[in-house]
Amino acid sequence: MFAARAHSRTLPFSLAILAALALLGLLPIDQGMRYIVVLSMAWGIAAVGLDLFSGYLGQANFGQFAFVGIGAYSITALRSEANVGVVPALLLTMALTAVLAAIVGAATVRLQHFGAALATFFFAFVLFNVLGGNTLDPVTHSENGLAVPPLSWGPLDFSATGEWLYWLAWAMLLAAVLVTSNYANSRAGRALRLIKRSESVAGTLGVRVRLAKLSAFVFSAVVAAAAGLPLSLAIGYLAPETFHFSNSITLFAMLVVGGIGSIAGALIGALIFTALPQLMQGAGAAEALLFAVIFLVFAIGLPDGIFGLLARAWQLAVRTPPGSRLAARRGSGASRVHVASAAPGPAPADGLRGPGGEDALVAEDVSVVFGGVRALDRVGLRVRSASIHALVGPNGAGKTTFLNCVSGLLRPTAGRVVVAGRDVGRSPTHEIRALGVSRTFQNPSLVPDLSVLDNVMLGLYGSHRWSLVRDLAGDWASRGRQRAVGEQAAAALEQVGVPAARWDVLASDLSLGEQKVVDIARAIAGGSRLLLLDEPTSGLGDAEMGPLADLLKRLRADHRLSILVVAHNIGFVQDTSDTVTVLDFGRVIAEGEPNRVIADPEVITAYLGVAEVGAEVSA
Amino acid sequence: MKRSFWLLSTAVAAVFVVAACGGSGTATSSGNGGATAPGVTSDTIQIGTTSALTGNVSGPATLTTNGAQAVFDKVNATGGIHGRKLKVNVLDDGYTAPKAVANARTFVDQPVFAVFGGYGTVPAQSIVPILEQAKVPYLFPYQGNPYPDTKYVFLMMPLYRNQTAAVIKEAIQKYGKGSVYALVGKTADTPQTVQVAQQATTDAGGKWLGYDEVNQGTTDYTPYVLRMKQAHPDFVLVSTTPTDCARYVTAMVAQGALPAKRILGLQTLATESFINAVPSEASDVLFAPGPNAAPSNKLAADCVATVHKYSPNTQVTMETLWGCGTAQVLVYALEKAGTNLTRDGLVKTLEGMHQIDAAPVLTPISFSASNHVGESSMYQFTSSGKQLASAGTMPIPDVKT
Amino acid sequence: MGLVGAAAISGVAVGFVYGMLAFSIVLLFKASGIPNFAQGNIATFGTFIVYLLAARTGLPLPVAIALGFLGTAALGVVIYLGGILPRGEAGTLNLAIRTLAIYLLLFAVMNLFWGVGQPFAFPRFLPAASVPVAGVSVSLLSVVTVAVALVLGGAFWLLYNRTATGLLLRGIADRPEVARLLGANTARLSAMAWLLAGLVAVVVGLLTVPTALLSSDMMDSFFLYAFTAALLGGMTSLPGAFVGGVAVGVVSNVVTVLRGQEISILAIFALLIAILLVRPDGLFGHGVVERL
Amino acid sequence: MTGGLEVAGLRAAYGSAVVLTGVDLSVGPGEVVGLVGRNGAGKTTTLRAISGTIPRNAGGLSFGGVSLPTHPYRVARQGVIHVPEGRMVLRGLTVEENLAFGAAAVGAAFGAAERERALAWFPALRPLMARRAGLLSGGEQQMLAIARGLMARPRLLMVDEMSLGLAPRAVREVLDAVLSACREQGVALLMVDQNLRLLSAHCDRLYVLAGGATTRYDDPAGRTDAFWQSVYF
Repeated sequence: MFAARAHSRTLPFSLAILAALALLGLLPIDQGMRYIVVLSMAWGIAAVGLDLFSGYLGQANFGQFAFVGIGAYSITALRSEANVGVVPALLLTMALTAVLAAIVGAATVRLQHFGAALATFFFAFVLFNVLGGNTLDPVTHSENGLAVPPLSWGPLDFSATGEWLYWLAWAMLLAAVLVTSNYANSRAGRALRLIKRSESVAGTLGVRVRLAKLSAFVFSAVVAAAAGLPLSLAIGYLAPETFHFSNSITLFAMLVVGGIGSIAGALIGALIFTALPQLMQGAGAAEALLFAVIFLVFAIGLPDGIFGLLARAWQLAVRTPPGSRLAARRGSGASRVHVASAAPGPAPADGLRGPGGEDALVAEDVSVVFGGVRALDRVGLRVRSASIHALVGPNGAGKTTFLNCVSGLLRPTAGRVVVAGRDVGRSPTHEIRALGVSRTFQNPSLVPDLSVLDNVMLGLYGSHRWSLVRDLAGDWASRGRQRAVGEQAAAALEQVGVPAARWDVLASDLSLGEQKVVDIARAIAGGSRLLLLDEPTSGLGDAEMGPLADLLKRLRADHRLSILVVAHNIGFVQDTSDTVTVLDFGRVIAEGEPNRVIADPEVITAYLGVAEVGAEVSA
Repeated sequence: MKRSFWLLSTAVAAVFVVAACGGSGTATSSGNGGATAPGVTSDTIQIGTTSALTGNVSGPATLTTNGAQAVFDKVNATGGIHGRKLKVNVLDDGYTAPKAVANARTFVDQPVFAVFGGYGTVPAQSIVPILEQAKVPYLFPYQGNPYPDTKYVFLMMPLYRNQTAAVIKEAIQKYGKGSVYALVGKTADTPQTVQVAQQATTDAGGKWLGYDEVNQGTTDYTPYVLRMKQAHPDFVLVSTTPTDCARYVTAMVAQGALPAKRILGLQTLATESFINAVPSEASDVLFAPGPNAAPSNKLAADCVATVHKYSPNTQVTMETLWGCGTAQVLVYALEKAGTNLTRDGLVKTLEGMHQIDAAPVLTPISFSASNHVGESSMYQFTSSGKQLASAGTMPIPDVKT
Repeated sequence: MGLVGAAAISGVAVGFVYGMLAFSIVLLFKASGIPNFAQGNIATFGTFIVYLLAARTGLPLPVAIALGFLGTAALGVVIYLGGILPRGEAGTLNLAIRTLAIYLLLFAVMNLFWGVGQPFAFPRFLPAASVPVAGVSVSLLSVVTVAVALVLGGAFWLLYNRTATGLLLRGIADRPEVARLLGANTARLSAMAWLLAGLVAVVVGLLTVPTALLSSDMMDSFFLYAFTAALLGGMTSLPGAFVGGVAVGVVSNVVTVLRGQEISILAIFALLIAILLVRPDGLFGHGVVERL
Repeated sequence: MTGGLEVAGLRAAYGSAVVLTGVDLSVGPGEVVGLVGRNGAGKTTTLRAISGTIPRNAGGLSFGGVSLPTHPYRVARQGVIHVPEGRMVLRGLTVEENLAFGAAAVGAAFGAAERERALAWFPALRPLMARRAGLLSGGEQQMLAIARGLMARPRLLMVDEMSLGLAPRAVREVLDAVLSACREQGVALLMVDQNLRLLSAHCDRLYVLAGGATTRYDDPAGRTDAFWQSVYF
């Protein structure tokens, strides 16, 4: 994934730039200058769209300008050949692009590592050839190029010479920035950043990873296609060379230099690097060299780009406490979420709570075989409701493998895993999550550039009916839903005892102990019946282990939560768990009360190892 | 914290605006001093040229621009035109539409009296509407696409489709009847070119074998050569960019698939860069029309001397002479248009030219209200031992399609 | 010998050019785990060096070619030391993006300094004869290309399988941190890999320029076909690169003859997507090094 | 004790979390020393700090009287070879190529003699020489990793979690092979492992890591299980 950190809440900065562009539009600048700024704004629309896919989702796309080409040609062909009005042409084009992007995207999002980069790069090469080829000749007139009919609507002349085109481009750029910002800062946007951090964690929190990736790809493609309208009107004539595949590299470079993952950065990059070459007007090659050098320097030394520099400088200038970065609280931050009196226990996920006696988890003869190695060998285990059950054993005994089976990350080769009366052995992760089974991870993959509250809200990803359209409409549309989720997240943070002052802090600024606690809050947010903890104590000093033990006991006592904790520290197990299962080489070698089990010689041997093979063991 | 944040944003906005104004300041240079026409002052005539100084056609484009500049320097050195010096603002468009359009807009704003020269179809096609609307004369770009209903656009070389018909008729007359196969690049009016070629072949009693269309930047031309070889043509017509023509012909030699009689081409093949790029077996069977005489031809002597004197490190090739010739025509027209120079006056002067030898290196030039293509005949080119030779001329009648 | 057969044979010939460029891409990937998007332009740059020495300064061609090798090898090392090594732990995607920047940089340099007068005809070093092979007259250049490819492939196979350096080069891409723990100087080895890739690039450039004519964007479409070939071969298998190259060459030429070039490009694109979906490790590779 | 590994006051951290607050340990030439401690106490971090894989915040480290460089490959060339946790075999290479890699990395020879010596220590590897290392079982990979380490002519071999995922019998085999190989080559051995009893039976000295610091126990064999249980749990 692309290493650079994404930024939240950068809309004020983008709006400032748009305000500047508006001011510039009012000034009596001449036609040449006006044309340059319109061109820059068109590139800005494409760059902002791409930033969602490459900045927030962290996926490479070296062929994005092909969609601008598709947009420009399709709108112009519809208007000139089929003399369709401009608005229907734009909408039809965006629909067409969405379908095409869905097809190409379906393949691209499945590709690993740089497969996506290469596939999109080749797609742009293919499009360049198709535009110049003869299959689409009747539409694109291939090399002859396609003249763009001038656009006017009543008295407003949107053609290249009129000044209204400037405002059309500005309005579309404003729309693109708003919609993309909403997407990036919405629940769907946060899910993208979680996928960028770790796809498996996203899966366990109920995110349909491939669908999320595809919707981001289609969204950025549609925005790019929309950029085709102002671009085609400005240039007035479309030729395949205008959409040469190297433009896609230039577009991606603008993102890297402007500041990827911040929307405002993409805007800065696009505006500077479209206007600069035109203004320099010198020999084209010299300015191309300068651009390439700047791109390389930023890719190596400043992956956060110009926006990153500005953000850091701003942070130094104002010396805000290191915790709350530029992410000025704007909407759904802590201040807005008034903490209702802490609802007793994690709000029950619509009554999934089992009656007292029934078991939260029953595992019967669960076996897992990895290429000849029996990681789990007929493991049986029972977690009574509202109890803490520890799963212990030496390294490599199969503890995490068992957790993966219960949480759906791994499908057991044999045996049954029963949760709330249902065998979930075969169910996908988000279905198991919906049953109220939540888990944490050995290293708590929180999204580093999201605040604590935003991270915990991600835990509620699967629990509410959400739609992408409402996300795009922005906070006001999903205000009600946003506040409800905010409150549930706050309630979870309350329970695990994270002070409200820390809710705005970026996850990257938390200590390891704090991260583990937030990870638990994320797991239990939105109601959880069975909490699976994967070595919560690993990496913690003794000082931090005490409070964690108290937290688990409090969750069990006050909120009747059933917990299965994988742990190493025998002391921690004795202190917290009601019952223990000891695993060694994938087999259960002991079960029952912690103190009794720990005294069992076979357990000691498993832990302390054996001096001589088969030697008689002295107590 | 929030209030001061907005402070930063507006500060950045202000900086951006100032920078932009500064930028725009330079773009609008001095307007026209109270002279007779935009771009003309008491002692200067401002001309604009947008040409592909970078990109994959930068070679020929730069040579045409330098050739013309030599003529303008000579005119300025010998007193200018009616006492006015010719100032040329040359901007690079890298053979891409967006840059060409930007340059055209700059010329309209500057303003320039007229736009002269330039290389290639794409830039020309993209700026004709802008210049026509701004009533700025656009004179003699190096390309053969028709712009029928334009008042301010004047072309020099005969249109591609007319060249195609003429070269086939002339070749069959000169080398005897035979079959014709064509390779056509996706240039401007590809469909017409093919139709015209087919018609010309049958009219001259030849046999039309078919054609292939190819995109620019093809890596390997062997498949196309194999298709052509199967047809065993006497003549092969090649009509695409110089680079792709050279690659196709080189592949023909490699596959031993040279045509029985001649390789025919348009003006792009009658250039040194093409002759040097292909094996001599191929260049020796070349037959193509050229808009201007070869450097070795005595008609080119005046231009060769001008270029050597005023642009010494510019190599004298077909493209250089084209630049020189078209510049001489411009100078001739400006002088004839008299002292109170207006754009419409220049148009009227040009349209009044009939069979004028304004530039010895070109063929006689005539324009009229209905015909804005200067040349109606071209030089016949063959090559032997990598030396271009122009022997006689051939008429290029207008083909009605 | 039908048209399709002739196209197939010519496809094999050009396939070996794609194969060698793919080979240099795989060579770098095996040693440093980076997909080098600038490999095509490095080949063009090397060819420019030879052209300028031979055509402009009049050096005899063999001397110019030798200096060309030297220059491109040095270019490869400079690119590694200047562009890849600093903050080298930034992840394969960031490194891939840097190679894109280097692609643009080399392209701009070539245009700025040697842009005027392109495309240049490269001085002829092979007679333009051709050898009839099953009815198709294959150019001497293609025969030489195949020969050079086989010799080069053999030499590198020996280097990789019979020498300690070769073994080190193959090993460091899988787990560089383990290689360091055993005493391997991974920086020096990666620099060597970039040097070798530069040498192979010049060979590819010299074998392409006679037909493709020397211009800044000479290798653009070659590069994309070569990358597809490398992936078809599995990105980690040296012989696989050649097999992939020939496959891409044959498919593209045959489809071009039958349906025209546009459809052939679409066919190769479909082939690429199919490989990446069905067998991300390509045909010959094993676990593609996951360093993202 | 010159000639061996001297570590004094070693501090190391991951980001803001300080793991080692002050580790002192020494391994004389030819000695066998064990480093034990609860899971997460920082055993692996200690080896990583010594081999230079992670930066050392503070502390003096020397081997054979010469201070240890910071680059891992220079530490290796000074004779300190670290067989990392999780074995880390080079999956793309065959077993024989992994062994050859160990020698080539430090520029040592790998001929028939070295090959036979490796197979003498680990006979189980003999039938697997041509197999791709990624396909070996856990135990086989562990043997290969150690054999590969020995091919690099170490003067001190540091082995991290040798018994991880190995059946008790396999642990014995591997440990016996390592001990005899080291004794035969005069190589000192520093072992990090869970298998407390095994280590106390074979190590000259044990260091227990807790709270980021080490406590030294000179006579490990004499200690009772109850003692270790109290220290360990």
